[in-house]
Amino acid sequence: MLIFEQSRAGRQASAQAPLERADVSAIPEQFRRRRSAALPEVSEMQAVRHYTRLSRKNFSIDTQFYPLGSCTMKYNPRACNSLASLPGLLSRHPEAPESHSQGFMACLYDLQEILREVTGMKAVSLSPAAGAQGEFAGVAMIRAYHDARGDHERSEILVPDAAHGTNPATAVMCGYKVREIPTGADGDVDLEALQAVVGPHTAGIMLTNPSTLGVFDRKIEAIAKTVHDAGGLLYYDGANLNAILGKVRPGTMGFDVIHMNLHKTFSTPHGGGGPGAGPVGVSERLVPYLPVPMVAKSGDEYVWLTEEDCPESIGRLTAFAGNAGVLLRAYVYARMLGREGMPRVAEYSTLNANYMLKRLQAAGFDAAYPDRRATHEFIITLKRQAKELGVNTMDFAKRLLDYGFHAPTTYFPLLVPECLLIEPTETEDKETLDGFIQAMSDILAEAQSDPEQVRQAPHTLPVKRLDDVKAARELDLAWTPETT
Amino acid sequence: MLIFEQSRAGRQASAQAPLERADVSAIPEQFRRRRSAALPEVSEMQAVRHYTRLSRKNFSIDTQFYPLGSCTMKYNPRACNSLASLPGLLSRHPEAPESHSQGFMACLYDLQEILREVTGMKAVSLSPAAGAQGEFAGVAMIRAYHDARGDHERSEILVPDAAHGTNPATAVMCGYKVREIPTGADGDVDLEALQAVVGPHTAGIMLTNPSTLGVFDRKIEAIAKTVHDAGGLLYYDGANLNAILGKVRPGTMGFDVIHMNLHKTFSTPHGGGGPGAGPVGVSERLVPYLPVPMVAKSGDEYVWLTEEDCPESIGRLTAFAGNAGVLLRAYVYARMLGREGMPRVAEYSTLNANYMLKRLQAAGFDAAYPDRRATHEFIITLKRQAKELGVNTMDFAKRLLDYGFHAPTTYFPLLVPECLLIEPTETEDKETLDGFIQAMSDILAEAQSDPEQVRQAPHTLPVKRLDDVKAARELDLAWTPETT
Amino acid sequence: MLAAIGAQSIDELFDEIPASLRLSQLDAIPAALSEMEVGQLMGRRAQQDGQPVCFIGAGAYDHHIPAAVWQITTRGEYYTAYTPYQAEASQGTLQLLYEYQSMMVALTGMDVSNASLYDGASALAEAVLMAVRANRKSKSKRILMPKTVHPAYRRVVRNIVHNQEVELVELPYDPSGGHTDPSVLEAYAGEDIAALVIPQPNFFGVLEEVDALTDWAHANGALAIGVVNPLALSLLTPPGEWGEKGADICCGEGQPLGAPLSSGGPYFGFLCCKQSHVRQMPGRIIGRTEDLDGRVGYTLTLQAREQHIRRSKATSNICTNQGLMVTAATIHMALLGSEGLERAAAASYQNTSQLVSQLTAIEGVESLFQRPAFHERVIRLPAEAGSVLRSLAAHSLLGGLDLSRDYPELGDAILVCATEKRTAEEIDAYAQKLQRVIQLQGGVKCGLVPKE
Amino acid sequence: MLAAIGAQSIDELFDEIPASLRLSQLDAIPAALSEMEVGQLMGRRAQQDGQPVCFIGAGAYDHHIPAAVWQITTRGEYYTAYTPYQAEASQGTLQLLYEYQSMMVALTGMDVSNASLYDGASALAEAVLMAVRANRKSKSKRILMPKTVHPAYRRVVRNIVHNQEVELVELPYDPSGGHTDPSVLEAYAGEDIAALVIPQPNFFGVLEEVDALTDWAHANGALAIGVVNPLALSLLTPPGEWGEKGADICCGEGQPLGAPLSSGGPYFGFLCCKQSHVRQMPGRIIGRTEDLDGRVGYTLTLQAREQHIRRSKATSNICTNQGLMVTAATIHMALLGSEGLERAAAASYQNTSQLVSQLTAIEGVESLFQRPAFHERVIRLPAEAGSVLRSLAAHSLLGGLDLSRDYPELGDAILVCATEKRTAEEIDAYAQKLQRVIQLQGGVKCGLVPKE
Ligand SMILES: Cc1ncc(COP(=O)(O)O)c(C=O)c1O
Ligand SMILES: Cc1ncc(COP(=O)(O)O)c(C=O)c1O
Repeated sequence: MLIFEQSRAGRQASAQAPLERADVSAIPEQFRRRRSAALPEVSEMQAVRHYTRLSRKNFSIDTQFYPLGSCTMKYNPRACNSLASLPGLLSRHPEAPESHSQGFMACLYDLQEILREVTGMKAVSLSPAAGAQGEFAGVAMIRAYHDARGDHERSEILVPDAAHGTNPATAVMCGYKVREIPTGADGDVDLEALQAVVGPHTAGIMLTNPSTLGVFDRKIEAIAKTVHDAGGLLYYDGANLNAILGKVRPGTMGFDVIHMNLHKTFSTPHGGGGPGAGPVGVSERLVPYLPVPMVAKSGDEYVWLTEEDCPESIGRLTAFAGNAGVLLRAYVYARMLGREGMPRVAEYSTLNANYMLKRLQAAGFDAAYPDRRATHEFIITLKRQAKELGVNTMDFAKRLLDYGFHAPTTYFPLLVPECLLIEPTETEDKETLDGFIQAMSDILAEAQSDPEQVRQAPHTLPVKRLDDVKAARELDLAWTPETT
Repeated sequence: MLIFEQSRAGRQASAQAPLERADVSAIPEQFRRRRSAALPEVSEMQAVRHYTRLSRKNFSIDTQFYPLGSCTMKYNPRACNSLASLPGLLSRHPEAPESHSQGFMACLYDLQEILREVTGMKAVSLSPAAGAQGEFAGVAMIRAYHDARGDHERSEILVPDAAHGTNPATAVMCGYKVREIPTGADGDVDLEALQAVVGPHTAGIMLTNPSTLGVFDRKIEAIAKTVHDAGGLLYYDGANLNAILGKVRPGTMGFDVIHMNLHKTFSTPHGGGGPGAGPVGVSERLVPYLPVPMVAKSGDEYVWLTEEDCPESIGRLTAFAGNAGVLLRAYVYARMLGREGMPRVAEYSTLNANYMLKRLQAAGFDAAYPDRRATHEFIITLKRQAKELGVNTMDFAKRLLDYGFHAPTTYFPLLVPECLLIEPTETEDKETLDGFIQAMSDILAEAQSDPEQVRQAPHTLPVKRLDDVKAARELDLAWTPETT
Repeated sequence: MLAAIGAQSIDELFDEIPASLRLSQLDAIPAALSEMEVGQLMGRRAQQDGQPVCFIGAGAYDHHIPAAVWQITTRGEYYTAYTPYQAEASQGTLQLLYEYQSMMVALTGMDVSNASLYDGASALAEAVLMAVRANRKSKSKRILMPKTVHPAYRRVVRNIVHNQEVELVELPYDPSGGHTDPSVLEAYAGEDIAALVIPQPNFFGVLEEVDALTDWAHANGALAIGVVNPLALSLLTPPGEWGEKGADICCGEGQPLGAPLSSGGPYFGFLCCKQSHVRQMPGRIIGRTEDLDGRVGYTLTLQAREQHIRRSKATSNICTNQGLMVTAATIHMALLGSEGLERAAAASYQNTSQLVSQLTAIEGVESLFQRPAFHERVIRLPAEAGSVLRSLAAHSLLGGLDLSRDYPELGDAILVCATEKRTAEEIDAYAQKLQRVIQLQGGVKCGLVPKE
Repeated sequence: MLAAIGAQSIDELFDEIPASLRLSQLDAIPAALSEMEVGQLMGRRAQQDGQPVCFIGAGAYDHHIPAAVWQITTRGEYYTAYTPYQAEASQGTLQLLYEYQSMMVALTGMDVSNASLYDGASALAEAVLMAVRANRKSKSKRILMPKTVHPAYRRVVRNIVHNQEVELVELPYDPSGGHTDPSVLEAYAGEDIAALVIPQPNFFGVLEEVDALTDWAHANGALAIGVVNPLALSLLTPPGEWGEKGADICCGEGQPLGAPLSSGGPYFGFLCCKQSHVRQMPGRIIGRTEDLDGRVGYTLTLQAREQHIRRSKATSNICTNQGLMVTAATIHMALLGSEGLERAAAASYQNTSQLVSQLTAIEGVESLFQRPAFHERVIRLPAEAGSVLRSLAAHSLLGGLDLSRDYPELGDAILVCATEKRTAEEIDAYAQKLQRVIQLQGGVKCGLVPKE
């Protein structure tokens, strides 16, 4: 039942607003709304009960294993939430003067430094609001760099076919044409194909390494050389940084710019879709273009760097300093992890992924890249099962829900048919991984003995399988009094 | 699965404790434990996931209608929690000096005053930790009063047969014999029976008014006179204060001492069984005996009243000032309710109860006291149904769970056979009450068409009906490594 | 586990990384702290910044947030879920987002809403790009952008859209009214304009002639994009009812609906539009549908607009939304209802009016722009604004936003705001302190006519 | 709704209350405040008390509580449920309580635990009453109560048990060791004693000779009741292993397991005992059982002990437990495990030792009681204790508990405690401030031998 359907005229959570209604008649009538907005009218208890009950219809990290590949659904330490929510931090106005911001700015500064060190880049700006905005910042910097050099011929961004959809979409938002680079049979970028297209039109390449295929591109040095030699820059999509934290640095691999997804690698909560945070780090030559604001240290004081200080900056991408509260959570996480903890993240996430891969193979599933090490994630393809049993990846995914596991990422990357991209993360224990593997085996058995059971899944959730086609055809995007 | 069963040797939520282990070898070995306590060894995520999932196996006010008679399961405003948890309040040590306690003490003082006004008593002490401890304090004061007067013959406390079990148990803890007073057919105390037993042995009477039968005792003035004339005192069990808040005061009715259940009337959360708070209020003659500590005002300053200040006090009943955090929650609630809100509590809780009573009667259920007004709660008896259909109160209660409603109180008060004591409270809306009434009707229909369905209920909860006899016979009160 | 993998050591699992690239140390990163230690560190830092009384608005407003909002929002089931890719396992988030969309539709008077963007400024950038795509009549990429739009928003829009060759034409404001006089549009009549941006209230708090502006846009083949404060909308005419036909797109900053100030984020941007433009709208959209048994359920829809499917042809590169903030906003709106929002808005309006009248009672302090305003106003000081604000800050009071960077022509002007949370005592204290500070600093500039 | 009832007005529903008793006004109660207003009020009051650095223990300890503990505990499903009368609808609370009981059994080495009582002091009162009932060999109601038991606990025990004619016999402490010398018991050998109370650590922080004391009790037909600090138990011999046969009953204050200081409550009392006494144990008890399908489930059990059923013959009148606090404690213990508890205990021990060594380095400050202690110690000052503590408090530092009321014979003695949360800087600051304060005040008493 929708909250709107519980509404009764005149009902109110009365303590939540001023008890009296101030007079606004001085605002001329022409500007005032004629009818009150038709928001629900409910008591405090109704609202609390409704949204508490609703929450229980969600899977989440706090309740389930959630091996959603590329999304790094790891445990979000609760301290990050409470410490970022200290009253002094929550109540700070974004325009508060530096004199009243030193504590907050110290956190941002420290975080910039930590991210710099862990990525091996020259400088970091924290302000992009999510991975995709970090991508935008990165590619915009690449463009600003070429523009500043008068290098206006560079109109293309190269993107491997395994890339996340945000990569090509970002390139277009920055005014570039996108050229896709195929992947070789081993999962690495097809170096020859790359060499064939790279040239004076190449502004840069956007790479994820480890890639979304769950493998580390072994030819990364050659790729970097190829692109650099052609005058292009290398963009690192840091969504998979979790796999290599403390093991290898994008800066060392030769990247010029990187974005990080703090809601992945630095464990800020995913919040049902966000907020994230997508700081960017750059090599020496891109430093002038970093988005503002940033925090610098001048003597013992922290100072803001804004448009005035950084005239070549690509500027700001949100009104203030990005998702500041997310940055604070990431900072708390980074401090608890510390120098020792970072490599452990890579180690245990990689261990968990490789373990699952081998055990799933043993259980009869096909790895997309059976000859490769898994990184922190890996792909299995259900092509064979789909063909032989008529039970496809979506069916497996939905049936997993009945077993109490969130499904892995399905049908991505696009180039592997009927794929599941599985990312267990470092925070899950072996018993949980074993439980998932068992569930996969059980579903495989069901797919043989009772395929309809799998095809009709899920069976135990608040709703059965939903009709996406109807949703898109008969658009119903908002409740109105007529809906009920 | 128990948390113990998820334990693996060496696993840890590592950030939660000091990262290093301090040396304790200076403590002689004879005092040190030989083996570490066998607590579960789990990661932070395991603990969070386990207890998050476990919570979802509970019914609660935030998720369900919970008409548990006598318990006043009303909505607990969330502000009470956050404001009582302000860092300055949470971190205050109970032995902090008055100079660093004025803010906290102001809240207690104000709350004492509010409770005094609403009960019509002369003075209030907040310290008892729950209703039953408030009862203890009350009866101990009655005893201290008689003792101080050298009136040592008074050895009996009178308790109506409808009383809550804590009443007789309390009287015994205070060294009294208990004498039960029967209830008349109309639900009021049998005045003649009372007159017959009252006398020089009577220390006092413990009354709940409105009683746990869901009626207001109309002869309260006569009862008071009878007991007072015999030299006894009147104790008011304030568990049902919700029904009369701002409508009539126990002080006016002639009571000498009262306890209040702040976790009922003042909406502090029930917490799965507590903590509660059971402040006591007294008439003039019992003031010297009030339990300590209390807060007094001296000029502009708040000061503690302790044993030194109140030499005749029955003393303290907990180490510090009772359930202080609960008192703060009640205080916030009382301030939000205010003068205007208090009578509304009585009005709407009474309206809801009378509405449900009438509608349930119309649906074919028998009221225990059909000729009486319901107060904030009322009793229906399923005696007829039990006899005719072989479906008893417990079966109805369990089946209600399947309908998503917590069951009302069952089989209490003891004198009404097959009873349900139903208390909707003022915070529930009409649609919810209607839903409950509908469920009761549906169950009645089921009891006729498919009684086994009802007798086997619940069917949709995490477990089916539990074997209480086995629990008591084959006691298993703690997990040990052998349990699994 | 290594045995199952067939590896000797964890290190072996990294053997595909060229050895030359491998990292040995992370020296510059401090050693791990326990939760208690990091708690002490953060506690100190949070305390260090004090909690000054805030009279700044300027895009981020200190409103009361009911305690229930974040107690529910931080439940693990909302807090630690992700994008509802598996709809059946995410009905909590999905239904909530559908309710959110419905509430935004009710508030704005538009037909549809997405499930949020990053913030108000980036939402405006997306709205501009969307208008360019959606306006089939226009071949230009020219956007009329009043100078009364929040300066940071204008910068963000520029930074995001200039790579796609969108041209932003700045419209001046009326120096006495502080609004965009519809007559300035005459200069553009007949030109090919993709859209006109209309802030309400504008950056100065001033109310714009939204009806005239909207009608002008439509008469000239341009789309009208409203940039609105959602709390103000509880009292003000919703964009859907502006002028004859209503705005085509509206967006804004959702922060006043339950997001704490939190140094500027996370907030959320909202974006609503007419039904006809829904396919040009970027960001997640939730639709109501049915399951196999015909039961109502909710799911992500129109995904063909998004990068997962559309890749380089997507409406935007945006992938996340600000889901958690929208969760809070939805609960916030449910708790307040329109009555509560109206009361909060009215109290903010009243407090700001009261503040302005007390401040302008001080000699030399004047209120600029006499047009109707909402809960923000520009006042001009008889002393150097920056220095006055610094003195006030030293008394733990944030007196307003210095406008000299973005509007130097206004002289020592500051933008002040008093939400419903500001008490009469705080307002009195501000007036008193301001008087003292001006007296102390006034020696220099007192009597000078503020520079124009 | 009135129509369904058949009443004209709500007022009519109160017509059974004699009119003469009806109340018209509640004048002395202040008018309603909005959530925002009461928030401002509480905010001011909370701030007013400062947050002094705390070196007081004395029954309430400032330990680190993991952030997860209260974020989970305040989930509505725990926070707003009540006593699990309907077991099938309360498996969350019930299983958690069963886990709690199991953890307390692990920690104390006893056989069984109840599901908590109000606090440590009242738990000791219940333990004493329970011992009187349980000790079949003893006909007396005499209890030996060392003076090293927390003074407030001794008062509470007296206040609760004296109505049932239980006699409390006070045992003196050894003036040099600060413990109960087992030899003081010789005076009671052969007498009819129901129980001996044994604190560990005792109120002074000193460790008692628990083995000898327990064995004496058993040799003399008395039960041994341990009063223990549950965090200390992670390092110290559990009561179940004291002496030859272990204590019979043990109880204590659960606060160190996840309850914030919160002005003294809500905390929770725990109570454990040997299997043979379980039917004499008051309070809720949870048992593991099965459902109709043989699935494991949990339920309230042994209810025949309680007032709901037993009424005047119940083991106690207690009805609630401190369920929410136990929820927190269970999560706390699960998060820390024994390793974590041991580390927290050891760090507290170390900090207190460090504190004492720095304080006693100050001239005239001496540490009393040289026996092994846990995380609390008595020191004697060369100046009036109350006045020193007041001076320290003026510097936002709570220096310890003044012992002069309860132990005047110790002179200007204070009880100090430094948990794992006290930093080296805080300890240094205490030592420096104490030195200054003593210098300033020392003029008067300096050089005087403290009164004995
Ligand atoms: C590989 C990859 N790149 C980029 C992104 C975009 O990041 P965000 O969702 O934070 O915008 C994602 C997120 O899912 C991703 O997985
Ligand atoms: C009528 C009545 N009296 C007394 C009590 C005891 O109060 P408490 O549970 O707070 O100890 C109750 C609680 O259920 C009750 O309902």
